Amino acid sequence: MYGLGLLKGMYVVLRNFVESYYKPERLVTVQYPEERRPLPPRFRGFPFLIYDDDSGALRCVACQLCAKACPATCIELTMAKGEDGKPAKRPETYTLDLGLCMQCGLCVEACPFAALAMDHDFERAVIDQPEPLRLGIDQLRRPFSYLEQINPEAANALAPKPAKTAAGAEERPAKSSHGGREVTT
Amino acid sequence: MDEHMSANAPAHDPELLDTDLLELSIGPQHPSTHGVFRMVAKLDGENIAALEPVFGYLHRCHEKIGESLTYLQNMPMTDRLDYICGPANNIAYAIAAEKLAGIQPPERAEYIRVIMTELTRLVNHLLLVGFLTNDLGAFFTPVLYAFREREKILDIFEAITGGRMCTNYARIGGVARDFPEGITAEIRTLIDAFPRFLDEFELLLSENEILQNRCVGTGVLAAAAAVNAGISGPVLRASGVNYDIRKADGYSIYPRFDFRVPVGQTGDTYDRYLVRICEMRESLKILRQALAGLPDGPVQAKVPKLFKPPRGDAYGRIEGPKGELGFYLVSDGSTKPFRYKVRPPSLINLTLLEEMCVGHKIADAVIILGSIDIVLGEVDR
Amino acid sequence: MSMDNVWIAIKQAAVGAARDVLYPLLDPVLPAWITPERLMMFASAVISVVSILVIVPLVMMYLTWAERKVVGRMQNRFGPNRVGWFGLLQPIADAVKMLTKEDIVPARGDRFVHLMAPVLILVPTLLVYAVIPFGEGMIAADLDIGVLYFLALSSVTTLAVFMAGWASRNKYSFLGGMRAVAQMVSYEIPLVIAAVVVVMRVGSLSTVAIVEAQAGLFGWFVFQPWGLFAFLIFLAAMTAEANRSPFDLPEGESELVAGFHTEYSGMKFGMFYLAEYFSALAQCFLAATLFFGGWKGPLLPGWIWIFLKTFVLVFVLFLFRGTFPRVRVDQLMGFTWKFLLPLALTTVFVAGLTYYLPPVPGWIVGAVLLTGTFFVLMLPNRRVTLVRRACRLEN
Amino acid sequence: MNQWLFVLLALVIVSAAVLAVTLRNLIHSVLSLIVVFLGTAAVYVGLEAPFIAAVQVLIYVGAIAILLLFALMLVRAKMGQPTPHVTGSWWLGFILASALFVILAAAAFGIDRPAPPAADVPDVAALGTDLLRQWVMPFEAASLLLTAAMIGAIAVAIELRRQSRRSAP
Repeated sequence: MYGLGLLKGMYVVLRNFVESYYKPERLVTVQYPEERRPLPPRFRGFPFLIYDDDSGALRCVACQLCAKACPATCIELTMAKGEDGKPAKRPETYTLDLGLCMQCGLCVEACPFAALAMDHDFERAVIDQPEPLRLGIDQLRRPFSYLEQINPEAANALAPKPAKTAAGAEERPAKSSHGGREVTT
Repeated sequence: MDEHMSANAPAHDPELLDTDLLELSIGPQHPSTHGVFRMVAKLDGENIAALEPVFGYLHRCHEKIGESLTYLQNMPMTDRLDYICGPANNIAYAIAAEKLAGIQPPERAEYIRVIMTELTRLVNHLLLVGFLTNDLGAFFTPVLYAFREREKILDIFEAITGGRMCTNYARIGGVARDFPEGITAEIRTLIDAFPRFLDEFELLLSENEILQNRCVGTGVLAAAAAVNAGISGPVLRASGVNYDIRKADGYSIYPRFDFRVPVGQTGDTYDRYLVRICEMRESLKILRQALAGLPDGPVQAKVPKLFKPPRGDAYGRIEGPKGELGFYLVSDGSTKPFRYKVRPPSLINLTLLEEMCVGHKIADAVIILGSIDIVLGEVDR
Repeated sequence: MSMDNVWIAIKQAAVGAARDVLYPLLDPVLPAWITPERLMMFASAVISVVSILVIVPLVMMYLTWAERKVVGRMQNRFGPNRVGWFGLLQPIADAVKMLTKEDIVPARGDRFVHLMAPVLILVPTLLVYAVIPFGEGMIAADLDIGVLYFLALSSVTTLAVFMAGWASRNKYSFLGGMRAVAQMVSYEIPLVIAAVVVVMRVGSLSTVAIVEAQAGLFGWFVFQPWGLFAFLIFLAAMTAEANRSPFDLPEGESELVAGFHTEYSGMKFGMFYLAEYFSALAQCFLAATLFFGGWKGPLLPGWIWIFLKTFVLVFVLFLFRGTFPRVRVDQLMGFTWKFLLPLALTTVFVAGLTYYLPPVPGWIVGAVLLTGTFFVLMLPNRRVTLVRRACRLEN
Repeated sequence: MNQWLFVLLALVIVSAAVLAVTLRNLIHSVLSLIVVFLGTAAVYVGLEAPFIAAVQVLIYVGAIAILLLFALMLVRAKMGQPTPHVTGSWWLGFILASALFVILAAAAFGIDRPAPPAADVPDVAALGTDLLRQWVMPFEAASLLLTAAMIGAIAVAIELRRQSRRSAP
């Protein structure tokens, strides 16, 4: 009949109108600044450098693997010089260009020393941009406890390395396949 | 005297009364061209006499960049092709690379890939049907109902892969990470609730007289013309051709699932709408079976870190939500592909836009374009 | 002094005050020909006009707010709730935005006609409220050609839409303007005939007489068969006349960007926006007066009844906007010339016929005749046999 | 209706009429013609004949003005650009117009009898009954004429459409 389909349409919209007042699953809008949806642990913000809570030392050994793995070449880092002139296994400068980074997470997968993880802060909008978009070491470093809080599953995968003992390598969870890319995050 | 109104022109001289064609350029900034896409239409009154699609505004040298990145670094780039179906692009690229190197992903990874592709199909069809009715003029109501469901699926994607649309989830030889705990339960609740939503959606739209008046008989695409133009996907099936790559190739583990392929009768816009609604129901069937049969085990085959496929080329394709999405990779033995070509379904489905639109009105051209379902990221690459 | 004519009492008090207080005060200044009677008449006219010009824009402003809230809820979202409590200050925010936006006139456009179009569209839609009876005796000008006055003025807006479309010298607005004129001209006829049906039964064009003729609850004309069909035709023609969905062709966003008011910005665009809502509200008022018995209704005072009825009709307009896709131009024309017009003519015939039959059989005969024509008329229009196409599933 | 109101309205109407004739932009001349129609409607209101005023607005401004605009659309005249000011045979037109003016002026001033007292203005109902009782024959003749005209228009349109359909691919 000619008008029936239109009436059905109106019935559906009316039902939605009425139900949106008492059925929670109809009204799904989250009032963003006041209410917030909990971010899933695997959410990929920008990467950050992990440092052990107690020793405060960065886990990064400046091996440049993450810089090579990044499709958008947004990571630059230089190795620090020790007191006796020999290269020390610490980054002296580590800059991440936020303008280029597309938050794909390949750097985290490429890092064998589990020194990188994906952050959860996405509210980077500022009215005036004092700090340039290139983050240095001090803006990138986060404690390991922060990682456990935002992404527990990745945290236990990147278990903190015990002191440099011979058995150091074994404490890490046995890799499922030798040399294969360890699924870390 | 005005030179047109020459005194001796006979009263009914047709030349005198025919109007010249009004050339109207629809786009690139236009609310209903689904991205930066331009249609130069020559109008005779309201009817379209000629229509020339103009695109290329979103060209980003995707394939040239692909030649300077390693196979793994290309993976996040494929998200940006058809930015609505992120996972499907990743998986298609992974399949092509595996065919090149002859790698067989483990069982669990195959099941996860099927689940992710079918969820992407739901996301894409929801978005399409919503925006098709929005082009028809239904002021955002169907779009917002469809988006309410789509958000649930995107939340699942975010929990699994970390990104809602740019997922970067597949890897050569499997998938990047295993499912987090509890996600299969979430997917199951989504699948159980989905048919009720689809019934309500069909109740709102399928028998709507105005929608039928507007869609039935507009933009008819004959089966022969579609096959000749290489059109694939729901647009082809709506014209009555029963060709679905999941059935034709039987790639990955699709032969294990029993599902049916909806095929339209006349190939007009209403058929394309109906085929997509039925495809959503079929995807639900596949998802239910895939979830039931999800085995345990590793999610990634052994692939060397410096992935160097042997010399040679390979063409891998999947039945993407928009049609046959194919990747052609030529390897010269190095870690970077020598040639990286994408076969985008949107671009090829766009070739017959003029034949479908000529003779109709502008309002029809807009919904015909909407029913073909193009995404400019994929068309321009 | 029941709640019913509280406003009339206030007005009489004000007019009395004008005579007793104002006249002796201004006597030395006033010229000779202004006698107290003339001053009173002038004062009562001013009060009526000012009350309409205050209440109607206020109702209109919160109509826009209500529309966004209601259509929002229909789409499972909140609607404006940021500006003020529950978004109540949203209309004010919109008004300020409209006022502060830059007012652009297209370079090669026709500056004068571009300026005159919004004026010509707003003035008639406001003048129209003089004829609407807001309550018992609460009518600005009880003309004995009330309905005709309403229809005459609402036909002037068609001209303004054309001027807007042409003066912007932009292909989209020109097409939108032409579509709007064709639509409004062809939908005016069923609108007039639907009003004529009621006028014919009442025997007078005056809106007050029409409301008086709808005594009692079942006295409303909408309970008569011809009244119901006349109302449905009036509703369809009203949505088309106000360019609202599903006939919002002139500003078909998906094709013509914004139709005839593409090139308008700032307060001129605001005027078009106001005019659209004013005319929709006015036509809902008229529909309430013609078919739902104006201020007649049990218990509540009259003027509350008419506002209630109008807001129910306005809610129906919101529902139309939330549900229906847009009709194409030729279907729009086909619908009015092949369906609405013949149906309207048969309704006039049936209304005339049942005038001479006693009430009950008249009602039955009317109902049978009209539903019969409704189905018969639908046959040629069902070019699309109702498609129950489910696509066949193959493996 | 007091004098000075009528004089004001007359001035408005005459000036609008002159503008309608002399304006070079066709659209502007149609708009000033509309001002003439509205002016006459105002005069009717002044003469306490609201029905005629409403009908004047409904018919002239609501329909005939739009008809004129449509006609302008169909004719291939360039609406935007100014058209030539005066056509070749303007003097013929001028003579006829002034002759008509003289006759009318003579007739108007010739009457020395005072204007007949304003008859009681028939209200709308009386107007309706007169139209369909005393003057039913002219009413039917007019409606017959209108239907004939409409059928003629449709015939022309169909014939043209068949032609354009045959010529177009």
